[in-house]
Amino acid sequence: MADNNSILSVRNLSVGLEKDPDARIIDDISFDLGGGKVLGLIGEAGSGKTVLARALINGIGSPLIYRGGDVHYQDKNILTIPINELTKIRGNSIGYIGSNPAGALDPTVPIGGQIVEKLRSVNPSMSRKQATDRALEVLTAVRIPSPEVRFHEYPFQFSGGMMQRVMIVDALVTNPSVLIADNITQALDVTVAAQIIRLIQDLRDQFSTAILFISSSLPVVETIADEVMVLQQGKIVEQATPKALITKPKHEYTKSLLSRLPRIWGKDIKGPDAVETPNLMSVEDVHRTYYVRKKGTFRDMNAVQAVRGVSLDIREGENIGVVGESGCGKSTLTRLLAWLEEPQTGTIKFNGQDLSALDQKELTKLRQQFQLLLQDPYSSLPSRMSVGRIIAEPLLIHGIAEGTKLKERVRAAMTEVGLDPSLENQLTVGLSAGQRQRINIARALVLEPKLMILDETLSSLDQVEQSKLFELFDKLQKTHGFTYIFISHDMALVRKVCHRVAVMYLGRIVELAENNTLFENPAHPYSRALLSAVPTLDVHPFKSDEYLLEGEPPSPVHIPPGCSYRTRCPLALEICNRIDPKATMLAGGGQVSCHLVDQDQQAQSEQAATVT
Amino acid sequence: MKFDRRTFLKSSAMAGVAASGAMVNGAFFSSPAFAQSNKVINFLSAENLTGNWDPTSHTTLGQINFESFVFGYLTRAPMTPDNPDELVFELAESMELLDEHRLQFKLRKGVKFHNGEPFTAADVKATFEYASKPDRPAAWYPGQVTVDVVDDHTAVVNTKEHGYPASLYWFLSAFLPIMSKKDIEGGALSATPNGTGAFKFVKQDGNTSVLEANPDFILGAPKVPGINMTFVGDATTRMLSLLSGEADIIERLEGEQVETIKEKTGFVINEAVSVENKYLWFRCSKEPFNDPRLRKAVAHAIDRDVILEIMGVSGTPSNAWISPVKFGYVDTPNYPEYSPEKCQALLAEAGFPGGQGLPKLEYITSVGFYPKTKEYGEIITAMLQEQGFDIEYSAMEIAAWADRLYDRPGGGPGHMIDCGWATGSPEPDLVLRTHFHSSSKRICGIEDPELDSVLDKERNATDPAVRKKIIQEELMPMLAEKVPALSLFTSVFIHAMREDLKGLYIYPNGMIDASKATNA
Amino acid sequence: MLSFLTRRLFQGAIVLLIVTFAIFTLLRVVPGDPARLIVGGMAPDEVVVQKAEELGLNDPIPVQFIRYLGDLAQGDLGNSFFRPKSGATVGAAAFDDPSRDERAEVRDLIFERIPLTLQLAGLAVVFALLMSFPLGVAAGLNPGRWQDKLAFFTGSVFVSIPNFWLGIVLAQLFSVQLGILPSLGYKGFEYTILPAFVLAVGISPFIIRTLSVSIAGVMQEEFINVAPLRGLRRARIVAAHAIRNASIPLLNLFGIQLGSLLGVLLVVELIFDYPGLGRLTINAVLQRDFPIIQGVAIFISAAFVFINIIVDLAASYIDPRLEY
Amino acid sequence: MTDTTSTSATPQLTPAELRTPMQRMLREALSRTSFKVGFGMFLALLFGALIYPEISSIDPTKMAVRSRHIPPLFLGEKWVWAHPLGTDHLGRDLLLRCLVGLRYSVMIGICTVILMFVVGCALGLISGFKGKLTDTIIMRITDAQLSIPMIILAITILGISRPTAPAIILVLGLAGWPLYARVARSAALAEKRKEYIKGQRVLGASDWRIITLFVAPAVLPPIAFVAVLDVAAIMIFESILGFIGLGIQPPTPTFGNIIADGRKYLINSWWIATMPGVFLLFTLTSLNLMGSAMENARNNVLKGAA
Repeated sequence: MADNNSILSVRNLSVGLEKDPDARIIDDISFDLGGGKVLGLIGEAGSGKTVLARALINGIGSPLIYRGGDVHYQDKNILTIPINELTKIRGNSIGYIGSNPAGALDPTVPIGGQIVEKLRSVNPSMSRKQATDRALEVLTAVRIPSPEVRFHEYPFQFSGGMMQRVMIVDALVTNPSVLIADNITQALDVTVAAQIIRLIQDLRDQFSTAILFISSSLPVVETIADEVMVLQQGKIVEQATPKALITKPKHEYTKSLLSRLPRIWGKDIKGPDAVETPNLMSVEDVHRTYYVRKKGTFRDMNAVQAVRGVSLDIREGENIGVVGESGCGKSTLTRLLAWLEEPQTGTIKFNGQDLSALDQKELTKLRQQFQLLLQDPYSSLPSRMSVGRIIAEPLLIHGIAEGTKLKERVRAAMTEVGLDPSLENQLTVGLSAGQRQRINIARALVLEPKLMILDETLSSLDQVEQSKLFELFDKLQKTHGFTYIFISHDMALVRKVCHRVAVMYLGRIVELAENNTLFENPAHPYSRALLSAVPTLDVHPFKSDEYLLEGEPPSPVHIPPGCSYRTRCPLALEICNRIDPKATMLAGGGQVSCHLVDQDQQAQSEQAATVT
Repeated sequence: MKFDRRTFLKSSAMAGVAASGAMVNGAFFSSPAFAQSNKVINFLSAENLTGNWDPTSHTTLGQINFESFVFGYLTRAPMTPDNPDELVFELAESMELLDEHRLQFKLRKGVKFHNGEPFTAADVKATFEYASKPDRPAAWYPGQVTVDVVDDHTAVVNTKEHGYPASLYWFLSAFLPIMSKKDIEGGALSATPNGTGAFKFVKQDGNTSVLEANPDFILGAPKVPGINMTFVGDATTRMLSLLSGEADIIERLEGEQVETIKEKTGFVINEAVSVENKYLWFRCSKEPFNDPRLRKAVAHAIDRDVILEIMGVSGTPSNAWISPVKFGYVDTPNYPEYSPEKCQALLAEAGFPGGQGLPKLEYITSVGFYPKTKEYGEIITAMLQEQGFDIEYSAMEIAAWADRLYDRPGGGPGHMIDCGWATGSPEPDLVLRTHFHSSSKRICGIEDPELDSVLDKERNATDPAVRKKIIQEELMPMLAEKVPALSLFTSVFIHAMREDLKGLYIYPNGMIDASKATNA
Repeated sequence: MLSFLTRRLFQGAIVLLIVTFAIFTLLRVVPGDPARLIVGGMAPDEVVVQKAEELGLNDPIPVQFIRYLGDLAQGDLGNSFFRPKSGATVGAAAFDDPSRDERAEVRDLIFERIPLTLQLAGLAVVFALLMSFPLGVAAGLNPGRWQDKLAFFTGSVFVSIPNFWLGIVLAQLFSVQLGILPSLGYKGFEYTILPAFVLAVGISPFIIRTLSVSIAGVMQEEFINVAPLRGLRRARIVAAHAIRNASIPLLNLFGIQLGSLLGVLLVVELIFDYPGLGRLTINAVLQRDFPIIQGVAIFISAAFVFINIIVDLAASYIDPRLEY
Repeated sequence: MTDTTSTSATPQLTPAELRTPMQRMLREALSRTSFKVGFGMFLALLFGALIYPEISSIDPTKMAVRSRHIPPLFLGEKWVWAHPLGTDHLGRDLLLRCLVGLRYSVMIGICTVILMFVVGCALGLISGFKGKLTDTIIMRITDAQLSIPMIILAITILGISRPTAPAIILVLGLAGWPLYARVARSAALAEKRKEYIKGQRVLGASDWRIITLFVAPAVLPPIAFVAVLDVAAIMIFESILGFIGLGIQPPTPTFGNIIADGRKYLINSWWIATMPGVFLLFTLTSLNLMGSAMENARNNVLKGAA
């Protein structure tokens, strides 16, 4: 019955709900995992990926319940063997890595101690010394810098990426023959995720383990899996090699999945061209540093330089994008632009007026001109107010209208953003994410602002809802002449909407360019690294192994001298160690701050000089 | 002139009392006792000490009981109901009234103080002359007195220059602790108690006064090794300590506690009508009780039968300002009886019809020391409120109450304060003169020339029959009119002790003679 | 760790200063004339005025407070009204009686009684932990099932029992009626057992409730759900991780609940006539002995500030994230 | 191109989800049996405390010395219908005194909790929301206040002046508000981090408007919800004060002083001290049952399990 060289075979596995006998979270799934093979599994949110992952190793409890099927590892059925035998297999010959690294270990115990604890729990005969050496050995294998030191550090002292590496150590330390990776890149930034994928590929040969690689994004699985299964509502609808799946998808669901994938490079993919209009808002050399008490000291502080000299001009009616990974300072920049916080140095001018020079009354008046739309639809609206009242709130604050006039403006705004006016006195509790974001838009719209700052406003919506809101933004831009600032980590969205794009790294804009220039011919090495890690099926113009070096962005407290990207830049020159490159203007309105680009330009100008 | 029954009769001082005849109770000393392994007696006292060991510096009953163990007295007054006037000799061997102003004491030989000093007539002289000074707080002496030392063992109390009969010292001698001359002159009285009694003071350990048997006590070394006299302010704790064996003898029991102990085996109850009356003292030297009509109104408002009902076995009725056991007791005819009409009439007469216009009156009592005080305090408050008095009743812990008890210039704290007065001798002046004479006014602070004149008249009467008549027919009726204080009832002292604690004698004022006690 | 300690001690010192000032002012502001209280009820008015002048009670409160701090620095908490050196309770001496001058130092009275009170409180905590730890943990591990209901019921009943009533009944039953456990006064360790039990009944409801809530909470954590998948056995998970993480809220709460523990302690010492700090305080209250009340209040507040620091230290030792 | 209707139809919502969290907490609490039991007991007691003393002719403080020490119904021989729970050592009816005592106790409990809630939450919200200087000052005061144990504060103040009900409420409230301040502050801090506060700020709302319109309604109901447990805690504390003589002074009966007086007669008339003890136990159990049920409900709703 078991395939001869399959190490894990699953037959008719079904999982349901205790309360509801005929509900099926996992519905009659069968597959085989070949020894040393990587089997991919993709499925959208809610398709039962995690439940399947945990069901395979008898790890599910109430309210879920097994409704049939069995899982054979070598000759034992994992679902029925007694507990002491199960503990010999689970965590020993079958490793498991979860999707939330930050919460995977006990926050009050150093990580080394917990790995040793697991090792000696799985095979008690191992001495503490042996377990520690083994752990250190695998820690080095996953390329965690200075493992001896980090062995004694606590989980909260690790970044997301580093913590996931620790969990990989935790899974591989027992040299398992099967590894279940449950959506391990979901919580990570694109560059860090790409490094983890590359790490898994290297380790695979070294540890010769069979891997069930589960993920919600096909491009991630496509790079690593020998074969891919597609999961829809607890059923496997298709199984094929990645190439076959992409080129000749059979099942309807797989086709719709492929169509909804983000596209950046492709023959008919083009970004909008830049507009030449006067400046609406200009940001000049803005700095913002937070002072946080250093752990365990009395008075000295850590200076977290969140924004280190950002200059940006925003043109009227333009969509400008600000992209960058987490920790690059874009949310701080958002707060500065919305004037929720004031920069220590540098100025922000709106319509020529310097915001820091205004008194409270003038500032509140001017606030009507620029509005901020928030990211999370559920927590950005007060929970105990009717829709109408929420939209009326800004009018009440600024005392623009009352009574019937107020009602009319609210209704007009609701209609304009596509909300059924009958929702006016209903609570927000029952509305969908899309409807909630429309309330946010309406709430800003009533003040007739000129500038809208969108802080990851669309990233929490599904593709269908997102495209509808694009149309709405587009329509509003045409009718009201709005200017948008898109702050996002989703490159596909920025590619589709923004005229110009600014790339941020460690509190600074390293490159500002027009849409097509940035996506097709980015000047700054970091832009190229970022684009190389974007999970898309399109052909990447820049390969990640060329541009994406190991390691994580340095902490904003200890910023290395010279260019802040040099520690991860494959093209770093000697000069980069010493001098922090200034932003140089490029032809076509872009700007880049990188010595390499400066030198190329000098060479070109010299060449041009010699030619003339 | 040796003292014997016949000579005693001849002496004019005690003619009225002589009928029952005082005689030496021989049996009192010779009760057979055989040496056994006796334990230290744990006695739980209900009242605190004053912190100053000088017997003349206070009038606190708790410390007087302590002094009865440590100090020696010329005579002792057992005041047994069938023979209240009997005196028993301790430091004195005989007592003779030489003339109206001279009373001669023959002293026992070979007596030593606890610090080894020999006891002589000089000590008696120093004690009497020091303790009778007017500045001494314990105003037990009828007046100043001089003592002539005839020889080492004969002392004559001489009251010639002070104008009152020496016969007053006949009974007083049972209540005046004798101190050593050296201590008095050396000012060492306050530091440590040094007497000739059956028990020596060892140390004060928290609330426990540790006493040791005095091997060379003149009347025979005590059988028990010592006494731990501990002050425990809470009546329930005293009761529980006895029942659980932590204590051998406790005092001041209430009715319910007596019933409980009677049901249990292994305990003995000792009940005796005491020399103590419980009084409601008015602060007569300040508003509003400087007006006798208001005092009388309060007296009429209180139904003393209800209070006696509450007291149960711990109280007996009495209609005078001294206990029936005392010399000169009489059921005063015009003793203010319970009549709300008279009370309202007096209130109206005094200008406060129905109690309107009267200030808020503070009535202070102690709790935990005298039996049922808080209980009848609440009842008196209710009765007075019924008649329109606005009473703020506060029952205070003993030490706090004791610190607010006595009068002070401008009137003592509060307006009415409850207190009992027990003195270890039939001598009535230990109560009447101490409280109602303007020279002492201990608690109520009354200064009334009429009262003073009757008191002096009574004190200076040489013939006891005449003295009794003055007390009964002039003094008591006047007190009934002026009501500086209202005597509620006479206390019945109830002690409870373990069965195996025998040979103990409890005096009617609470003092205990444990020199013959055995405690298996 | 050291700088954390110094910072907390510094904060503690400030808090203590505020507390001392609060109590000091309270005693002077609340109705009732301090000078009269000092010389006692029987002293004539002019003695009161003279005493007030002598002690500088008419000066402005801050001036008095600075002077009081001076004394406090040398550990002088003033003298009791009613207790001579021997520690006995005395009263009724004449107002100008020389014996009134050498009253006992409040400092000595307090320090003499601390060992006994600590012994009582320590034993009570041990009893409370024995009673409530298994109950709380079982309830936390099985939310909604009979263990949870049992813990909930026991907690509700224990917290509702008026401890002073329970004290009287038990004192009556055990030491008097049955005579097995002596409980009145203190003549040996066995006298602490019964009062400690009554005290424990007062403390355990908080421990049961906090423990069950925090353990139930911790069991929902991600690292607890993932642990079995990583190969850890259930017993190990509960002991080494669940209880360890759940103990932090318990520690923090202990700092706060200690206040109400003190209330129960005072009453228990009164009922069992247990000669500890509580008995001293209660007597001081009944006798209106203000120097002792003031001295005890400041001493206990200082102890609480210190205990809270220790609790925070222990909490940050267990969970380093707390070290701020 | 006007996109009129919202795209996905509003999913059918069960009525439970439509209510505000406060109503959901109440509904969840009411459904629990322990709440029903507690509430039933409390109603019976309240009825007894408020109505019975009015309708019964006997006055709780009137003494009938002859009829003292009457045992409760069916115990001993001398029991009598007029005094179902017997009489005390001064002949006063125990049932009436307990009920009047209950009335005072509950009144003090509720008033103190209200005082603590108002003062504590106001300061907590302000310090939580304003932050920086005001926060440190208020928090330092709270720390100072918390380090003076409630009993010591009560003793210091009530020990001097004559304790009256308002004085007791003031003292207990003074000692208790820091706990509420801390809870309110941490809740306000959590709420402040929520996005919709940032949204309101951007619209130009002032701090005060945000606190009153948004933070308070979100933070306060859950705290108020749990205050029932504190009423029980204050009641038992008030009876302790009464027991050591610092509660409301006689002749007004309170649990504390009845038990204190009855302690002396525990051996022969045990009911004098026991009846108020039982009453207190009964009231506190009812309050604690209700309180804990509400607390569990609140925890469930806030954790989204409801």
